Amino acid sequence: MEVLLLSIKEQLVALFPAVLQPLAGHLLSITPVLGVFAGCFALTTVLERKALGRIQNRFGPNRVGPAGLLQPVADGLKMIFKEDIVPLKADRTVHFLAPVLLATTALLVFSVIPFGQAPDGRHLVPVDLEVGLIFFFAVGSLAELAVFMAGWSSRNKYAMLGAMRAIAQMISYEAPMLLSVLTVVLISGSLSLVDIVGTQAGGFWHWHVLTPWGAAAFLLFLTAALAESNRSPFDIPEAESEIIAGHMIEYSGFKYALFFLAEYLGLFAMTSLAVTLFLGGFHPPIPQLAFVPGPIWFFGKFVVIIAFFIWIRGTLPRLRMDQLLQLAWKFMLPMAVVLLIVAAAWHRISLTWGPVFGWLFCSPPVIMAYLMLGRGGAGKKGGPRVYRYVN
Amino acid sequence: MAVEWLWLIPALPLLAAGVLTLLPTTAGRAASFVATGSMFLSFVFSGLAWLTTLDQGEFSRTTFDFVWFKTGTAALKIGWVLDPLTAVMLLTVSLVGSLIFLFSVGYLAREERRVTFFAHLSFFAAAMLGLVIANNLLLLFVCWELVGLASWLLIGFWFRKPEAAAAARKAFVVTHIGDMGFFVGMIWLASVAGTLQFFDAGAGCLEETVVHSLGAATILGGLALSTVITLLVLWGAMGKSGQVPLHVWLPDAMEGPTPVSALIHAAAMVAAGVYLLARLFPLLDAVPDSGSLVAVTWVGSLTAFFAALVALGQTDLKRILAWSTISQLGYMMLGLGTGGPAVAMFHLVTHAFFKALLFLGAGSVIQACGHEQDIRRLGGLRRRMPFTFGVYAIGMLALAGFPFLSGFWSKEAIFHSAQVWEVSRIPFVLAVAGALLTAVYMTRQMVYVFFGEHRNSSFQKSFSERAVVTAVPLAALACGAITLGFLGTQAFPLFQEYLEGETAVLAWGDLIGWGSLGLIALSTLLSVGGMALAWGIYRPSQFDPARQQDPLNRWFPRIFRWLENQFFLDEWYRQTVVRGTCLAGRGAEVLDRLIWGPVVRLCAALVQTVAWCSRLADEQLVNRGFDRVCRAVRQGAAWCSERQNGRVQTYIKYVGASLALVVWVLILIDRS
Amino acid sequence: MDSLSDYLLLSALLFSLGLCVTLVRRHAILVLIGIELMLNAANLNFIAFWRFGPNPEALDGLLFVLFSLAVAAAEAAVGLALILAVYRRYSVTDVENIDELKG
Amino acid sequence: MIGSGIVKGMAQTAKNFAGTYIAPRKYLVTVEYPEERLPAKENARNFPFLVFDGDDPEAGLRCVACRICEKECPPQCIYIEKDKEKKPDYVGKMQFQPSVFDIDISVCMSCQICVEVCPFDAIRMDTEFELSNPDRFGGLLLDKRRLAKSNEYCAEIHPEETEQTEARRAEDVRKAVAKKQARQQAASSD
Amino acid sequence: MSLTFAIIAAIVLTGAIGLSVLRKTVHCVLSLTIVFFGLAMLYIRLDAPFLGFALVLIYVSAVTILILFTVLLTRNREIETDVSPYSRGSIAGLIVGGSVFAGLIWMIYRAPLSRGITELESPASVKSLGERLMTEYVLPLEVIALLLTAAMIGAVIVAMKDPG
Repeated sequence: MEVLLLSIKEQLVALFPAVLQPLAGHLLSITPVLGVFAGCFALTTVLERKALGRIQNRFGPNRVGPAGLLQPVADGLKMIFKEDIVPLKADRTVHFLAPVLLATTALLVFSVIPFGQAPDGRHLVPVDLEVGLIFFFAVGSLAELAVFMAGWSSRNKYAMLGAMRAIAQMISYEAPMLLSVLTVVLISGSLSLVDIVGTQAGGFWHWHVLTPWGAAAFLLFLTAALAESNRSPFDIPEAESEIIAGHMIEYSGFKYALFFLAEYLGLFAMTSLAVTLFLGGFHPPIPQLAFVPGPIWFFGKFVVIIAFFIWIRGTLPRLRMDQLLQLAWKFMLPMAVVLLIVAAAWHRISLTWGPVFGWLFCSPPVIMAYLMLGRGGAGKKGGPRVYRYVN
Repeated sequence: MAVEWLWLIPALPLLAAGVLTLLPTTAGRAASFVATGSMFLSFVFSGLAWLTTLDQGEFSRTTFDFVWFKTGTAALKIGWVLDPLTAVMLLTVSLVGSLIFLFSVGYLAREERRVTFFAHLSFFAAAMLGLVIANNLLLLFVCWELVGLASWLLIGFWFRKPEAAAAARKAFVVTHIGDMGFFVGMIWLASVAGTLQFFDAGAGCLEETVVHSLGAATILGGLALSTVITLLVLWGAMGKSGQVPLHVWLPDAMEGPTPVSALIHAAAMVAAGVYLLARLFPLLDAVPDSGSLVAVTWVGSLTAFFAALVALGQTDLKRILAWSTISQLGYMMLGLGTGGPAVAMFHLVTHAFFKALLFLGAGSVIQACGHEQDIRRLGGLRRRMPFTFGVYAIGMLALAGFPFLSGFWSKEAIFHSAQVWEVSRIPFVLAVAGALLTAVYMTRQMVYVFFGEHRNSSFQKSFSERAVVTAVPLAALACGAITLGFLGTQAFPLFQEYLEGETAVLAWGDLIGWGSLGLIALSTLLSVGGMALAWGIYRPSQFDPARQQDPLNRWFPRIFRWLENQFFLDEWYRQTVVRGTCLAGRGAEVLDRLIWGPVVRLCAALVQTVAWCSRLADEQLVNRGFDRVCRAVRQGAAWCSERQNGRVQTYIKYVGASLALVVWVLILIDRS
Repeated sequence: MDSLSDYLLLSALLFSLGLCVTLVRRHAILVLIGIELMLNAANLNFIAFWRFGPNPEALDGLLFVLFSLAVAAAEAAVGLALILAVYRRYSVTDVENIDELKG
Repeated sequence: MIGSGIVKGMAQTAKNFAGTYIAPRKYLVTVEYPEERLPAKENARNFPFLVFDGDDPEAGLRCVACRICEKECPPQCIYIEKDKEKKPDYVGKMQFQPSVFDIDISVCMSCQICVEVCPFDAIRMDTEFELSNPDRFGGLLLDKRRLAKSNEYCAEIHPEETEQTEARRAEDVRKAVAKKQARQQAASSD
Repeated sequence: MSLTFAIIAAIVLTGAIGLSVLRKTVHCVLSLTIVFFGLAMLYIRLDAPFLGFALVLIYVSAVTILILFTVLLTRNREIETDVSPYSRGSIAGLIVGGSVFAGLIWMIYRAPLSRGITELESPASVKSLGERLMTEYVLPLEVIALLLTAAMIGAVIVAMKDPG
């Protein structure tokens, strides 16, 4: 399938005059990515609501279209037609720019993720950057700025508070995420995602997740990803009960939809990165299944993780702000550092004596660290809430 | 005793003086013991020092110098010298001094201020001994001045008597006129010779090189430098030894107690002048028959003759002896000028003994006769004081030059050298006349005092003539007067050789040689003839002092009046020198009032005007100008401090501006 | 292609703009931002010279700028902390009024 | 252990999720409202309605315009005007009847006080909640006619309560009749 | 002077000028981000992609947020609309800036710089960068680490509300 896609692209590019060809080339490679992920967005919104319903012993949306599958269309239409209210005192330009910036960053992030590889070695990736990962995080971290702009420009105390909380959360989770990703970089030796996926070729036993440090890093990365995209247990900014919709409070209509879109795209970006880094990207679990095209595998794993996220969202209650930060700085960061060390050790050991010994030597420190930090960290403090004044 | 320990000799009496000044006036007996003991101890040490000079054989001179103080590079060295001359002087001064101390213990037994007396006396002895041992003209001069001070203290001991105080002051002033000459000479010598050390390993001022250089240098018309310096020193010596122009203080110095007169006028102070010249003899002799030796001789002979004449006319017991001292000193100067230091020193030593004897004898006579000093009211003491008469007679005969006594030999030596002196014959003639007159006035005095009837009303037998403490010194001095003469006879000139450093050899031939035999005959003729002449004139049967005037007065009244009043020298001095200085003083005062006063006031006025102008200038120009500058600086500073206005941006502006400037400057430099 | 002088021109412009901002703006933080701008202009200069320099393989310029970035970040952090402290103390962020160290 | 709570929670939600598909009846609890409805609860109450016996709302109206409910109503949303003529009530006693009986259901807070104080069981709480209508003012002011509802409807929505009231009313009628009879006997007797 | 360079230069300059002109502080800070984006693009054009994205990562995400936080924390009581955004003596500042600029321009055009671009076979590969960083520049790396920690602690202490 990759070959098919690539050849289509070439033919289309050939249509354009020479001058525009590079531009056309890029555009052509971007459009499928956008289309697919926009579609995903629509699908996931409804699937998520249905899944949550099911988790809470109730139906999800099932009114619009068969089993509610047309719900996103409804939402979209609603969003488009809703009145776009801009507060009087709001800072118009910044107010307008915030969602735009957020959406663009969310989309930009997909440009470095490899979806597939044609047999002749050409990769199905919009831009094969040599420093792909740095690009990913650089652009990813723009979200904070956008959130701030949103929060600040709407001149609303709740918005401001929500923005501050969101930023604090995103910043404090960026560090552990970067470090966990670093372990993968340490092993694969390169920042380009294509290379990272390359190192995980072959069977699923090559995948990074199937290493002691890899598993732990994968879990860390997932929790950080959740926090980064302000979802599920970490969705304090949008905590309806506390500060209504956080920084998105003064947005309505299409801008709010954009925020929504950006949030989901951020989530997709994180999951796709998780897939490429830990689950072997577009590689089939066993080489024999190679006939199935790469993107299929990619999106398979992608869906699994999304389902996992939704599952998480359904079960876990929202964390308090201090618990949230505590978890980040006291548990995940040290854990990530330990993983880094373990990964280095693994790299040394597995090269010389093979994976078995690697597991033997590397897993105990990870578990030990987990237990140690667990006890000291959120575990104990995360206990029943102690009220200082009311007893 | 080595030369290093020489300083002990003067130090002991000085120590005694110090201790005595601290003692309470009641501790009289203890004071006398301390003083006499320290004197005898220094006499013992002098003996030891004299022994060291003997056993070193050939002419021995050892010096010990040390740096007194250092002024920058020049270091002032002083020290002491031990050579035959020093040894002789030490012996005579300390022996005669200790005998006089012993005598004064008895003599002043009832004096209530004995402690201070003995303190002054030991102080005088210390100064004198210090002077003798000095190897440096400066140290000598210092001791010389101390001796002058001590003499002032001692002469003026009974300061309540106005005459004594006046006499002390007179002595001090006159000796200091002499000292001025000595001082100028010393400084001149120091500036020329570069050092005041006598013997300093070849560089001393009495050593060959320096003496020769001084002799060679001539100033103002051919006079040798050494001659000029020695003339000045001579002037100092004349002051101290009481030679003619500066002798007026000596007769008046008799106001002090007799032991003082004895010590000062017999043994010590007067001898200092002769010792000084003897010490500086190499300088005097730097140029063959130099003017200074001629001057010394003339001064000596004139003084000898003149003093002898005046002594004839004196009626005071101690004044006669004073004038005889002056004449004998004249003889010493004559001996020094013609025969060199050995002759003078021999006479000095013998004179010290018999003159001390005479003075002490006179002292006991005065005390016995209730402090009566006028010979006309004394008399007939021969039987009343037989011991004193006997001793006094020995002294008189030695002084008069009775054959084979010490005075005869020393005088004969002087006549011999005077006769030989080729410059002129007159000094020899004066010396002979003097000797005759000496014999005459001494017998006159003997007759007045000891022969004839007793004219003294207050004679007290109670004075125990035989008190040991007074009799022993007299006896000792008497044997000294007799025996010392044989030290330096023509035949066996032990004393002279010892001084020159050769070994004495017994040569009877010299004694009976044609020249000397004549002299001996001459001197015996003079002394015996003089005595006979005087006996003839003054014999009691012929002349009764109580009723008749002095025979000389009767025969030559005008001449006798001149003699009695010492040729009116005092009055003449008073008219000329004293009046002159008063006149000069008043003139200076007038001059000062009329000329200097206005000049000073004029200067003051001038200075005031200048000050006024400078204040004006200061006020207008400097202050105002300076204030303006200050204000400008302050304003500038204020402007600068304003620049630091705390605002960050202005600072960055300055940085930026300077950056731009630097860039442009670099560009411009690059272009050129 | 664009030549070295274009980059230098741009960095010079940026630098002087940064300087103007620091000198002109009243708000303390904007002064700090002006400084950041100047710093980055210098970095741009470095990279330009590194790229057009004799041997780009040596990567010296690049590393240098990397380090200067780190330092600049640290400096910005401390600067902002200071401004915050000043604000807490004098409740003023206007550079004109922060002139306690007056001459 | 930090993760144990999460795992248990996840397991629970997974069970629910699966359960809804495997045994929807046990797990699925949603009542799809417009299509399915839950039977209204017996003593649910919304807004009051007037009860009338028989089939003629005007005649059978139990309300005798005694205005107790008007006075007692906390938000004062009941407005009654008494009618001149009288009509016999269920025991035959001649009672007034309201000419006007308006309830402003936008004001009514459905506290059921009027039902409790009504001596004649003339007013009951309705369970009808789909009352949305476009007219904010007139639409929500229900007059006597729209308020009146038959006793059968009342029995339908409040079965036990109506049963008791009917029993009590029957008892009253019986006693009234008995009393009438006694009075007649007395009248007849004396 | 290619087109893209002109565009990027334009972006950077608009950002910079916005920085100096805009009244609201937050707007200035945002224009600063624009400048940084432009710079990042320039770095990428100069074959230093790692640096470009590092710049974005460090500046846009971290420093700008920091600045924004500080701006918010120091919003002084009265709304700062009435006071002119320019400090006194700003004309002098402009003059100084202008003269510095003139000096630099003069320097650039006179200096013999016109060297062409030297071909670089591969953009600064991160691997080689890593190697050099770890071998030759390890000391500066350590020092920078120390400096950053010190600065961080310092900043925290300075800005901390005293617990009293």
